[in-house]
Amino acid sequence: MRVDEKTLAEDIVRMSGTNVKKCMKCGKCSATCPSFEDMDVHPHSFVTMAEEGDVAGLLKSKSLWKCLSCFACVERCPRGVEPAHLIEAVRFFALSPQGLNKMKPDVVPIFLQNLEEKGAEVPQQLLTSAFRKYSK
Amino acid sequence: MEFSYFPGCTLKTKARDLDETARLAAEALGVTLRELPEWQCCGAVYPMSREEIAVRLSSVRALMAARDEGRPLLTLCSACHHVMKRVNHDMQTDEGLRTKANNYLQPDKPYAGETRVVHYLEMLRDEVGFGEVARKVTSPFKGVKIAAYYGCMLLRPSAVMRFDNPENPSVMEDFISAIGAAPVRFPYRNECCGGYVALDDRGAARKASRRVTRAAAQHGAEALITACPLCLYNLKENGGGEVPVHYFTEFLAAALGLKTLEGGLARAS
Amino acid sequence: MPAVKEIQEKMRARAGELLRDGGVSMALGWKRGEFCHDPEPAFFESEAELDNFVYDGFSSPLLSKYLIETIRKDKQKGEGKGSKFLVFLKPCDSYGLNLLLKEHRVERERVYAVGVGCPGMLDVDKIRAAGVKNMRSFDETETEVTIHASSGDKTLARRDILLEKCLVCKGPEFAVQDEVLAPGLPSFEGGDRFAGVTELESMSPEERFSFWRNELSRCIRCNACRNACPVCSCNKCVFDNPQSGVQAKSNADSFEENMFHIVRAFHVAGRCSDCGECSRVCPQKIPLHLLNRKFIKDINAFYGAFQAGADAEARAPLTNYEFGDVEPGAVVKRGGGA
Amino acid sequence: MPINAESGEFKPMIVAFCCNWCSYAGADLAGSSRLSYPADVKIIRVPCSCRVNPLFMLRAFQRGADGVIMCGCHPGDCHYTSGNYFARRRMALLFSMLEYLGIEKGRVRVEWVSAAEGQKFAITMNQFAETVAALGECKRLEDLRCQP
Amino acid sequence: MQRIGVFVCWCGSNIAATVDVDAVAQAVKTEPGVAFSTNYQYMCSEGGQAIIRNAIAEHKLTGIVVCACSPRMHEATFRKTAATAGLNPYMVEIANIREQCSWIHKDREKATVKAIILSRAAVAKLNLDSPLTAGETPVTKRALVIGGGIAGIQTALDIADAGYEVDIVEKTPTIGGKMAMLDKTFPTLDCSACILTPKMVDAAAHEKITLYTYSEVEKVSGFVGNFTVDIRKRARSVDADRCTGCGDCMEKCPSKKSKSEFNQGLSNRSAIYIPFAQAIPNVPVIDREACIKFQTGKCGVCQKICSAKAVDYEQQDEIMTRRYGAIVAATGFKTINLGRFEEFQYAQSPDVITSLEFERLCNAAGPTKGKVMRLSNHETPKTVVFVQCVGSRSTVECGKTYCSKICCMYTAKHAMLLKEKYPETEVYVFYIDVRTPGKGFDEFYRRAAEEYGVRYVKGMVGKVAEENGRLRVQASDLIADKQLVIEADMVVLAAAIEPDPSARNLATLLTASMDTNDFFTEAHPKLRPVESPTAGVYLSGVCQGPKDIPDTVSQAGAAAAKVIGLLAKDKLVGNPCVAGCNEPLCNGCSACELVCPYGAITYEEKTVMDHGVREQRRVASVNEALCQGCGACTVTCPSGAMDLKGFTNLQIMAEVDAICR
Repeated sequence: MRVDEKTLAEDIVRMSGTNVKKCMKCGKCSATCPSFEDMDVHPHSFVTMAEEGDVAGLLKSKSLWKCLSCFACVERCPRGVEPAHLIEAVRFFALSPQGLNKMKPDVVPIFLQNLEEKGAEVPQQLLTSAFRKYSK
Repeated sequence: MEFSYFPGCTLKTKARDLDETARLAAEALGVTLRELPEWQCCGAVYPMSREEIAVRLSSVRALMAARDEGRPLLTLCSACHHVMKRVNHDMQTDEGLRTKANNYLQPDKPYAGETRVVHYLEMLRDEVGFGEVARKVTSPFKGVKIAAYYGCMLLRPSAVMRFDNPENPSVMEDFISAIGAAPVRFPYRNECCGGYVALDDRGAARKASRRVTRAAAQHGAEALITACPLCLYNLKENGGGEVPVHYFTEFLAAALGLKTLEGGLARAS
Repeated sequence: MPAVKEIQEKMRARAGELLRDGGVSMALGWKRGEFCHDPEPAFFESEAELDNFVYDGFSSPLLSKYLIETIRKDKQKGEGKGSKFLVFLKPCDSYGLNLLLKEHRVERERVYAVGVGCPGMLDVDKIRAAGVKNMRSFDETETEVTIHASSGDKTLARRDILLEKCLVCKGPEFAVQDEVLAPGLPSFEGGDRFAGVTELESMSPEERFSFWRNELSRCIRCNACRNACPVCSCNKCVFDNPQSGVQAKSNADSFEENMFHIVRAFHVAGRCSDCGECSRVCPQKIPLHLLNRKFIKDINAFYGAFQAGADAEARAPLTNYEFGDVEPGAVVKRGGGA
Repeated sequence: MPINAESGEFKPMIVAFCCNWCSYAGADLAGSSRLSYPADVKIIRVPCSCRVNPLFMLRAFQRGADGVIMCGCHPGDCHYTSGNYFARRRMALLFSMLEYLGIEKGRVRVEWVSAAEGQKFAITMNQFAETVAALGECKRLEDLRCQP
Repeated sequence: MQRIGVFVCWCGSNIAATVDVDAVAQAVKTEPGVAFSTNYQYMCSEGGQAIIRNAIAEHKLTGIVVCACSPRMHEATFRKTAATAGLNPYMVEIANIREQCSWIHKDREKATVKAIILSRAAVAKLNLDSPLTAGETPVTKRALVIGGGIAGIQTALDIADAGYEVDIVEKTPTIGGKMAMLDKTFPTLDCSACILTPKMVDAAAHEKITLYTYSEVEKVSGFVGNFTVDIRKRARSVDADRCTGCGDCMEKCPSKKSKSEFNQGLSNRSAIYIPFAQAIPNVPVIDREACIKFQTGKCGVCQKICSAKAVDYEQQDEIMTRRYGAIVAATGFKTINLGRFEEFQYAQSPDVITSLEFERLCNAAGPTKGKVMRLSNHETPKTVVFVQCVGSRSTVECGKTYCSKICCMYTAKHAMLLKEKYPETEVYVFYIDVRTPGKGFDEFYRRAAEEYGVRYVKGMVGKVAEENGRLRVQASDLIADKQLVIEADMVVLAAAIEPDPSARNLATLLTASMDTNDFFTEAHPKLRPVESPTAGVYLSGVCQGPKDIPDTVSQAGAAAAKVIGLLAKDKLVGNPCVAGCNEPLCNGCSACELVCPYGAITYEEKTVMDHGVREQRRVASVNEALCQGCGACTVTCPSGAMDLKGFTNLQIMAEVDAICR
């Protein structure tokens, strides 16, 4: 592990405000996660990887974009660890550098168009949340 | 009973029904909602990182405005409620965040989370009382089986939200009983609908929403109610259309005889 | 309503009656002192002695405390067993007697307590401050006092020359009595007795410190405060006791001035009825009541309102507790009872 | 006043009254856990916090102490059932009075420390010593005779 | 003037490494009263004690100061040493230069200076010491055991077998406790009732044991050897002497809708009831809340039917005051409320049950006669999921931070029992860790996995949902890094256990301390595990911490041994450090009487000599047998008449002076 990676891992953990040392590896977060099947790295591994400083693994994981922020893992963790907060913090780092936004404004009309064809009513809330989650 | 009212972005556009029926019902129940004069977006999602100050500021402004008006702040959309309540909690408990937010906003009187954030359902339960709601109902939905969909935002994390028992909530079921209908409890009422991921990964949202609607249907629900425009969208658009989905306020306004329920649900009475 | 002189005569007559055939072997009252404004506590054993009896606007000294010694001596004589002693009480004096009874310093059956209405006691310093020199005699009513002095006659409003304690009078009720003469005199109650304490509390610590340093440094350890206090009645005061480890009969230094007054105030905390005698008798005019009232104010704030001597049953605050009592740290943080 | 004052650095003199059953045991636990606190703190063992006479605290100040702290069992846990409740009232009134006289409020403290709270004991003593050190020498309650 | 010897201990290097012990010994030489000083490697060793004894003789010492470890460690040792050398044992003071000096300071100079000051303070105190003699108090040779579960029963039997009277107070109508509810016990799988009921019968039949069921302790006063306890015997509404236990009343009782506490609410009972068939005493009790007679006045069937005329609606609670030498707390446990763990649907699905409920279902004497069935449809479950650590090891609200200790083993037992009864059943156990430290425990667990084919999955269940009449269990398999979804018919939750709620109040009555989880605190976690820090109060069973039956029984026996050790003494040597009244100084004000927690102070008229004058005065008098030496009276006394031996005003002030010198 490189030194700067270790610092980055520490930064991520600090930003998330969660104490990864409290994790007792019970797996309840992964047991409760509704997006488990779509994830390559699962919530409990997120905690372990953050603890071990494996930032690269976290940053390139697909899971980063699969968390629904439903807080089920946060609510049900018996030790008060907050895997969702951790995932969000990693995401923050993934998006921070310029031009790395996962979603750009020019896609919005496409969304609206595609969905509108089916008579959909995309609420503002969805657009705003998605942009807040996918871009900085 | 007077509240400062924060409608939020969607209630002024795609979720006008929610706003309109909520206002009508509130008036009929003797609750005065005073819309905050200059509200801005709540931020839509709660910033989980403790470093993000700017995205909390619009919520703090609304909270502070309510404080200055001397009233509790009433919310309706689940996401708005979630963000307001949590940012308010940050302002109460996180000294670093509090200092930074106040430094940005430079208010006359620093804000430290004095405002009480109340969700419309909490208002019905704790201020008006479901007994009173039931008394005012003129067109009860007798025999109609309604399932309540809570979603995530109202309940979790319970340590901050303090909304209801996060795993076995009852406020919406009590509401359903109050309007004369039969509540249907189903296990996925507090599981995610797919949320914002619907935009990026429709498949994921479909999977999540279908699980909810299917379970509701299986337990015999004739309708689903929710407080959240995004939940409503997902359950409707991605949920397979098995069960009609409405805002709970639509049912409330209809039961109080203020506005007929759009989509016209057959009433047993 | 009877004039003060009439009350005096009533008292004299009643004392005579009781001494003659009321089963009272001695009466405790006031007699004229060296000047017209300093009547002193006195024992009257016969009707004849009552000629010197005085009750007027200067009859401030408390009498009850003398009962301790009187009864003790009576017991030592071994004769007159069971004899009773008459004591006159102004309403506020009755709290002091009640404390002595409660603390078993005086036996109830040895006392015949006669309550008398009080017109409000006068402050000779205030009279002097009004320009009166060499006061010879005076006439008083409930509202006015006319003073005859070498500086000429002067009539002053009674309220303007009352003792501090009378401006915050506890009211005309008696906490204990066997009979009451001349009840129902109006009292001057209604003042905020904690105003002085509150004012000090609002000062900065430095100001408070210099205030008290200035006041207490004048102490000459004459023990007048101790002698006047109805609850400071120990057989032997710790400051007089060589075995106590804190014996100090005079103030060798500034600390001991502090120490004496802090300890004295602490020893009477929860027992002080706020009679104000300590300040009145202090020849150096140290406002000692401000120490006692601080404790009273704190006690009221921390543990609920309490008037020492109001009844003989209630537990004193320092011999009582509750689980949820305020923590000393919290007290210090918020600056006492302020 | 410190014995080795010549170093120039102010070392406060602190007296700690500890009840035998909880706080003294807590201090022992701090010791056996090797949790350090300044050597300026000297402990006097008393059976119960209710044995601490305000006189003793004043005495300490008289003899040159810069801070006095009293530790006892937590409310509800007194070995003698109720001793700490009485102590609590006495100290609340005494501290308020000292503050009223203009004595710096950081110089006196009460802390409830159980036999299991070695860490709390050490933290408390460190904090208290720091507070007292910041206040400097206790001049307002001095005894001239005790000055060198 | 005293002749004091100062003995500075090195404690090997514990003290000597940080404190210059020789400098300490030298420095105190010039202190007033010091006649001799020395230092030695281990003062508490035989060699060290010999040095002390010799010095006492050689230098005619009147008192000794030992500068060593905490007095809580060796004060008693050195007092004995002094006594063997002919000194009064209370002419000993300890300067704590280890725990409160050498162990916490690193700077040798600072530590040495502090050690000297602490030693001086001890010398200053000793200069004012006077010989003390401890008083003696007689011991009431009877013990009280609070709680009638296996812990209480075992403790009572052991004490009674040693020949002492024991009373058991049990708040429910029968003794037996939780163990009576169990089916089989691990790791031997023998029947719980078969091993418990004989003990219950023994307890009831023992001539030295008195049972007070349906009773509670209401007030406790006194101290070790001499407790006075008020016991409230709640009205049973049935005369125990007349009742024959025929059970007719229960059969005829028209109110049959109350939940059976014994069956964990899985069955109903009548308003007049005996909790279970083997209950002791076999006397019914009327639940007045459920009884129609008590609620409406109209019924009285049980009284009419009772041929023994035992039913008595007028019966009142009875308060008995009894004296005891020792008290044992054996209040046991309950399972926690699962209201905040609803992701498992406990309140929402009848097929989600707790382990204790499962125990009742398994039990042949239980509500289903031992048939394990789904409560929703009374069918035998085909797939059963056991979830471990529900509420245990949890830092969230309503959870318990500790390990409940018994769940891993009873779950293995349940899994095996299930497999034995219904071999076709699929059984899953979701665990975080399997904890099996005990004789034969791991072998037992492995048998479940290896021989019975129970599927142990490392991971937690995240959500249980009712779907199509079955339970969809969503869990993680951490080893496979998979999310498992199991269609189950029954989910069994290993709910955390917590102390019985009655323990909190009892702790207050006994002035026994509790930890943050409301378990009773032991006097020492390793060396005095069955004693409470409050003398004369002992701990038995789960009220001290989670325990299984073997642990409980051994601790119960240990508590009994301690009680027997106490009751075997005719007299207890008291603490000589008691309060005393200096009569000439006493004002007779009664303040001290008000603050004394032991009622040790009374007032009497006495002849007092004061300055050569003899007079009758009202003065305080201390009952030295009752006084425990707290000192509350000494500070309350304004005149300083009350003082505490061993901690006199002058002594404490001398210490202050020595420290502040």
